[in-house]
Amino acid sequence: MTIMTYRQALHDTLRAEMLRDDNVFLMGEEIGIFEGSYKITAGLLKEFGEKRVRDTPIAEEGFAGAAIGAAMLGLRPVIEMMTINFSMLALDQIINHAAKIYGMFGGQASVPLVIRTPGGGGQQLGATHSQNIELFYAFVPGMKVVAPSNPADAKALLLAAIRDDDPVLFLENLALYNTKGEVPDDDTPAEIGKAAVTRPGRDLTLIGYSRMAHLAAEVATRLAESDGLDIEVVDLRSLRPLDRATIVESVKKTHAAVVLEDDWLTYGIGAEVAASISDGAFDYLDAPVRRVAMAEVPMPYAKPLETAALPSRDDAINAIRQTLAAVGHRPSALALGVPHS
Amino acid sequence: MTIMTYRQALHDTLRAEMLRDDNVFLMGEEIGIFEGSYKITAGLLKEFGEKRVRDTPIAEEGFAGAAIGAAMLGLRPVIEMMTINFSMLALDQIINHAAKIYGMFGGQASVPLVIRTPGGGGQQLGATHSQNIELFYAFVPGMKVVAPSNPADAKALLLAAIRDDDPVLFLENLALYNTKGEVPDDDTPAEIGKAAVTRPGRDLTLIGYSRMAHLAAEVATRLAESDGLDIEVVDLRSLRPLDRATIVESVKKTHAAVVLEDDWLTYGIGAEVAASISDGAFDYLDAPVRRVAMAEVPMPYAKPLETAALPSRDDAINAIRQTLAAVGHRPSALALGVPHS
Amino acid sequence: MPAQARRRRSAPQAPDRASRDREVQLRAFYRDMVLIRRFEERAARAYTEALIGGYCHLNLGEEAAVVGLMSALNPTDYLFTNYREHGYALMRGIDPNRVMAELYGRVDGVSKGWGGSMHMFDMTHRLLGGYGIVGGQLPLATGAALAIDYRGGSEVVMCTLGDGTTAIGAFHESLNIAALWNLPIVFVIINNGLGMGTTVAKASAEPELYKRGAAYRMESARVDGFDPVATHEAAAKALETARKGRPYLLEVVTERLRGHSVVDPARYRTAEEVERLKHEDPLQTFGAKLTADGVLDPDRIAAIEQEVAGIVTAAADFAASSPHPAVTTLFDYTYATPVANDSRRLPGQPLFEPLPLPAPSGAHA
Amino acid sequence: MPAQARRRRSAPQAPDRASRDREVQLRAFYRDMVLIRRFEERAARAYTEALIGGYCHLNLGEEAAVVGLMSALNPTDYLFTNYREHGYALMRGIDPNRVMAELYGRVDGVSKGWGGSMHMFDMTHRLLGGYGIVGGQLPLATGAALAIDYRGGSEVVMCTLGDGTTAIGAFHESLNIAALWNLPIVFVIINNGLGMGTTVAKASAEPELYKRGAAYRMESARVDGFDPVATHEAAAKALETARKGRPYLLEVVTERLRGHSVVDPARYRTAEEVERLKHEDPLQTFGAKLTADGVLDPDRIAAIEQEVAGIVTAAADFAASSPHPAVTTLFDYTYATPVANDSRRLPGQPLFEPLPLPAPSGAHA
Ligand SMILES: Cc1ncc(C[n+]2csc(CCOP(=O)(O)OP(=O)(O)O)c2C)c(N)n1
Ligand SMILES: Cc1ncc(C[n+]2csc(CCOP(=O)(O)OP(=O)(O)O)c2C)c(N)n1
Ligand SMILES: [Mg+2]
Ligand SMILES: [Mg+2]
Repeated sequence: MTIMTYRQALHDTLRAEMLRDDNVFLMGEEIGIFEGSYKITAGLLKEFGEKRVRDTPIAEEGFAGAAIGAAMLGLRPVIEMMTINFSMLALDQIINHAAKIYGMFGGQASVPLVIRTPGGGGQQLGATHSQNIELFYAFVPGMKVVAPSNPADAKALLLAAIRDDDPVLFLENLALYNTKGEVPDDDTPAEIGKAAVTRPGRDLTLIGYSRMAHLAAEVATRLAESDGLDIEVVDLRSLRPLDRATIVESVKKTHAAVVLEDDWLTYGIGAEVAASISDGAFDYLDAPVRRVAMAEVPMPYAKPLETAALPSRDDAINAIRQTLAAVGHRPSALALGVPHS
Repeated sequence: MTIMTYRQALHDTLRAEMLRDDNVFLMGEEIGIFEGSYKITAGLLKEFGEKRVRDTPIAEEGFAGAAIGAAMLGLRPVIEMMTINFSMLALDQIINHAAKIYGMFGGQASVPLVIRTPGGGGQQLGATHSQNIELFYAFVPGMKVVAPSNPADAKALLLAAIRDDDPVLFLENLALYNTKGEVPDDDTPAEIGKAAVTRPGRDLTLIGYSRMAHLAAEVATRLAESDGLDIEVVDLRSLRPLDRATIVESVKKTHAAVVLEDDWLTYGIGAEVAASISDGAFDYLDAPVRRVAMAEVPMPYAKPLETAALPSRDDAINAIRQTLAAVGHRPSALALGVPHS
Repeated sequence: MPAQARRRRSAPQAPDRASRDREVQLRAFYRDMVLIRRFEERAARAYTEALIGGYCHLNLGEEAAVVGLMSALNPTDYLFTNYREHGYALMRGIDPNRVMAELYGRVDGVSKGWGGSMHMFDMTHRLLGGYGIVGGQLPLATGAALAIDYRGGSEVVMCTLGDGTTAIGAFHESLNIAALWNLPIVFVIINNGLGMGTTVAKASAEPELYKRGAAYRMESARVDGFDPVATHEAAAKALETARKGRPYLLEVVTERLRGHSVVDPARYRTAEEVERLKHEDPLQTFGAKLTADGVLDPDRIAAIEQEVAGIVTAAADFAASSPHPAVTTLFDYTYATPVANDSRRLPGQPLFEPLPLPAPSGAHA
Repeated sequence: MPAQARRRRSAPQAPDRASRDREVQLRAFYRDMVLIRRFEERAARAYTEALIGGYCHLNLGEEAAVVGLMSALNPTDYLFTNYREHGYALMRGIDPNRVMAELYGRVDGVSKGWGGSMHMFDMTHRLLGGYGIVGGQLPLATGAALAIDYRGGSEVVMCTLGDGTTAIGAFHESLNIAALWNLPIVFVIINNGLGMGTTVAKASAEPELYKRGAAYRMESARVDGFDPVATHEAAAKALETARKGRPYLLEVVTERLRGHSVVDPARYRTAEEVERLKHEDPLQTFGAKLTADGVLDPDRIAAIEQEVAGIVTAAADFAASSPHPAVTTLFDYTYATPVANDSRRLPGQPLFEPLPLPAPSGAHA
């Protein structure tokens, strides 16, 4: 075990995989000389040279497609989309090509491609740079989508993604890059398609992924202290495939669920999670599944507006208390009425 | 009232709006000389000339963006994306620009744009040409998305879309173009954001949009005869905004719901519908909301595989019977075991 | 196998042998053009008989272009095309039976019936796909060239595209990247004068399409696509240049004799145009020339037609008798690496445990 | 208002008056360059003081280019830019107070605080937006030109973009459409030599970017962006051509004196480069030239600096005292046409009727 940041875990894993397999190489905008917009690839150009760490022109569709074509011939490109917002310009190559080639040609060529990209918000980047559109990829058969919430998962899921023969959208998060955690030293890949119960509990199931799984853990700990609540936290980790079994199993035990997500509520990732719970745990659920998500507006630049539009810790706490109140669970008096942020 | 096809209703409405307002003009690939891939714009080039009916190069991003820019200056472009699959190439212009410009600039410029495009499947067009990705637009604040299921709505919703000052994704369907229905002669626009109860009933709420609302009506009629069932049909008509009130109201009355959709199940449009029902009608629902959707695979070309992957009338019928059985409703003996298609 | 493929193996020759070989090659070109022509005509018929579905785009009028280009490739070179690729598949040496079976959507098709007319793929013959999204193949082909370069290989990628495709962003991004990185790739514009119904003049501000290479300092040229020999030579030069790491843009000027796809009556064409096309047929032109030069004669032509008719009929019979894919295979090609919780649900199946009534059969997640 | 704006109104003059007017114009150019320089320096400071957030890209080094280009526009012409647009906003005549207020995210900002540094917009001054998505402004600007053409107007659209942006698909699609349809638009490449850290040589296979106009038969030219007069003249010629319905591609060669954005230390720059840039500063160069020519002198320069310092300080004070947007306005700009069932829910609010516990305030769908 070593304690390191989410950023460090990504950097070290990329480096280790490049050392392990000559077919692994990196492509993206400003990942070389500039060392990456968020410095994940810092130092790798110097170490591996331009062949393995390729700065591309600003041409998302072109370089993503080039990575797909290279993957069809057996290379294992790991590309960086500077932020997930810009991946929209490569959507045709990713969805109409990377996700289709294996099936459309009857299984003759696979596309071992990893697309690393950060989602996020809360940095005052405005309407076009603050979107969380992992849904676009999670919706598409042929894609795999993973979303680590901590440094250990960042390593284990990146290992799995690079060694997988299908296109994997690897969702990172601007707000997580500097977060720290223990990371195992061995190279055991995680299993794509599996969620994790990161905290066992009996009162309510709190579900999240990426930054929101991180927040969920924090909120659960806090409510254990403040309200003596025993909350189970499920970190989805994989958005496609979605691990319904683990989610439903948990809710069958807790009888209540709250979903935290960084994207917009209507049609967001949480919609499928809530629908699946309401179906699979129909006879166990004591209150509606509550979703806490981003306000449905083009994200404003002004700080107070952005803050109001983003789901906060207090929003999560209120949602949990309201849900527990609805199922008849008694929160400690002390806990009532956390002001709305 | 006049009986006409869905295609005719679209054609006549485009023509009428162009005659009414000089600012309305059409752009798209092959809409002029070729008269449109699906002939919606047949004859309009001859009547209005190249200025009002503009054939574009094959450049979805370029011409969609040009339409947005023209709309910013007050024109009212109605563009055709040959199929919704190709709209992915224009996604950046539509989502990062058309849907953002009004908010991002503090309400200084609106984008009165209509994007007409057919979804569909079942034509053996293969993996890249058989997708239903209306979700990508329905998910985005700033967009409006409508999906008429019959000629009358095609007219009324197109009128509303053209006269609306926001970008509207107007979803058509390959399988509906030749369907016929009564169309009112007056020019009353529909109200965007409202669903319609197209058939009242007490036993179960059957929900769909576009082709699936059409199928829902057919199935409801059929089951009334075969099983003596009294099914209420809700046609969503608008995917963004989504009319939760009408849906939930219906389920509070029927206590059961089945959603029919042409897109993939996981994260599909039905997920939000099911989640909203499970929340808003929590105390009324007697069985889980059942979703009937496309199999989650890249659509194969071979007919038997495509047929198996697409939701059929029998799938809908079985889902309804199974749901009613779960709520304890007694279907007539005669009705059991419709073979699976 | 395409007749010209045999030619490739012939060793350096004495002058007299050489001129005989040349005649053999010319006849081979003609024979291959006939094969494409008759194959496409048969496909059109099968489509009207509802044995083929979806979109079906034919190479009618482009036979000389296809033959000239494909004969210049090494067997180890890679090919990416658009959706109008039946003739290319045949010329890469893929068994006509398997090409026809793909059109019929059968298990013996080159793409096992999953791709159809627009999506033929065969790794052994290095046809890396027909693609239905306009321009979609360009970034992919560029990436294949990148992989060759990455491994220091000597293969070249050829990527064909239509005239209408030069207007799309992927064209620009791909040519810029290929030139910037000196990749071994030849982009070939098959200029048949039309998108669907839109002319080059109405789609491209620079109608001399090959000149667009200048924006990338990419060597480029234009050649007569009705002349298989000229096309072959232009392609050979382009491939040689690309093999040295200098990408190349080749424009092949040809005609589309029928509609955009089998179902398009092409009403947008003027009477004069239709009339003109009657006399502009590469097969007729080239056949007449070879006959005049004494390379072909009515007997030889008859023999070729007979051989080809046999191949095409056999292909149709083979396709018709090949089985349809079984529904049980529906979930076989979503992922190359099996994954936990993959959805393998038919539309009629519930998300969770089936309810009392008879539930549909099939896999279950 | 920018000093050069005043000049625009001067009527035809007698020779002596003319030369005096010329001096006035040159001083006006210099003064406007100083205004941009000091405004950007103040913005950088405010960013470090956390009064400005998000991304903040400055025009430092591009002052001559901005002044030369903007002085050539008619007030009725339209401008689209990328996200590096503070100077352009000032030169279009937008009150510096409102530009700075936008950077601060306040209600008096040009975009009411919704856009920030990257997204300035003002319809009256015909700045139709800074855009944060690379290349995003090109199709929009092309469409604005289409609208002018549609209405038979005499305005022209100017659309600026960076050197790195010439690699993206939207560049190709937009220039092709503009040239094909003869739209009144001038595309201006601000070539400051770098994307973020990527040089033109590493991003473009044709490093002489203006030559890319050839792919669209579009007239094009390159000009020295350190010389506001030369830039003004080149822009005037381009606009005149575009006004006749012939789109134009102008490349303005300049430098980016600091990092890509305020937070970029630009470590990727070589020591020599950093050294060179110390002596390549358009403000110094142009100021020295005007001084040598007797158009400027220390007193005049001091006066200009003083005037500008007053403007910039006032702008910062105004911005700081302008109110933050109220949270109650969060749902005001999702749609221009109000619509039924629009979601106006804060993250803490439930989808349906609030539950017993104290529910958050705010709108409710
Ligand atoms: C991105 C995209 N846009 C539009 C289409 C519809 N479409 C199919 S073929 C075609 C015309 C292509 O013309 P060209 O590139 O000249 O190729 P040709 O058909 O002549 O071989 C169009 C517009 C598509 N398949 N993909
Ligand atoms: C589509 C897209 N890709 C990537 C980015 C990230 N990005 C912002 S600015 C920039 C460099 C642009 O360089 P250039 O066009 O030369 O403009 P300059 O910043 O020099 O003015 C990049 C890559 C973006 N904003 N949009
Ligand atoms: Mg063509
Ligand atoms: Mg630059």
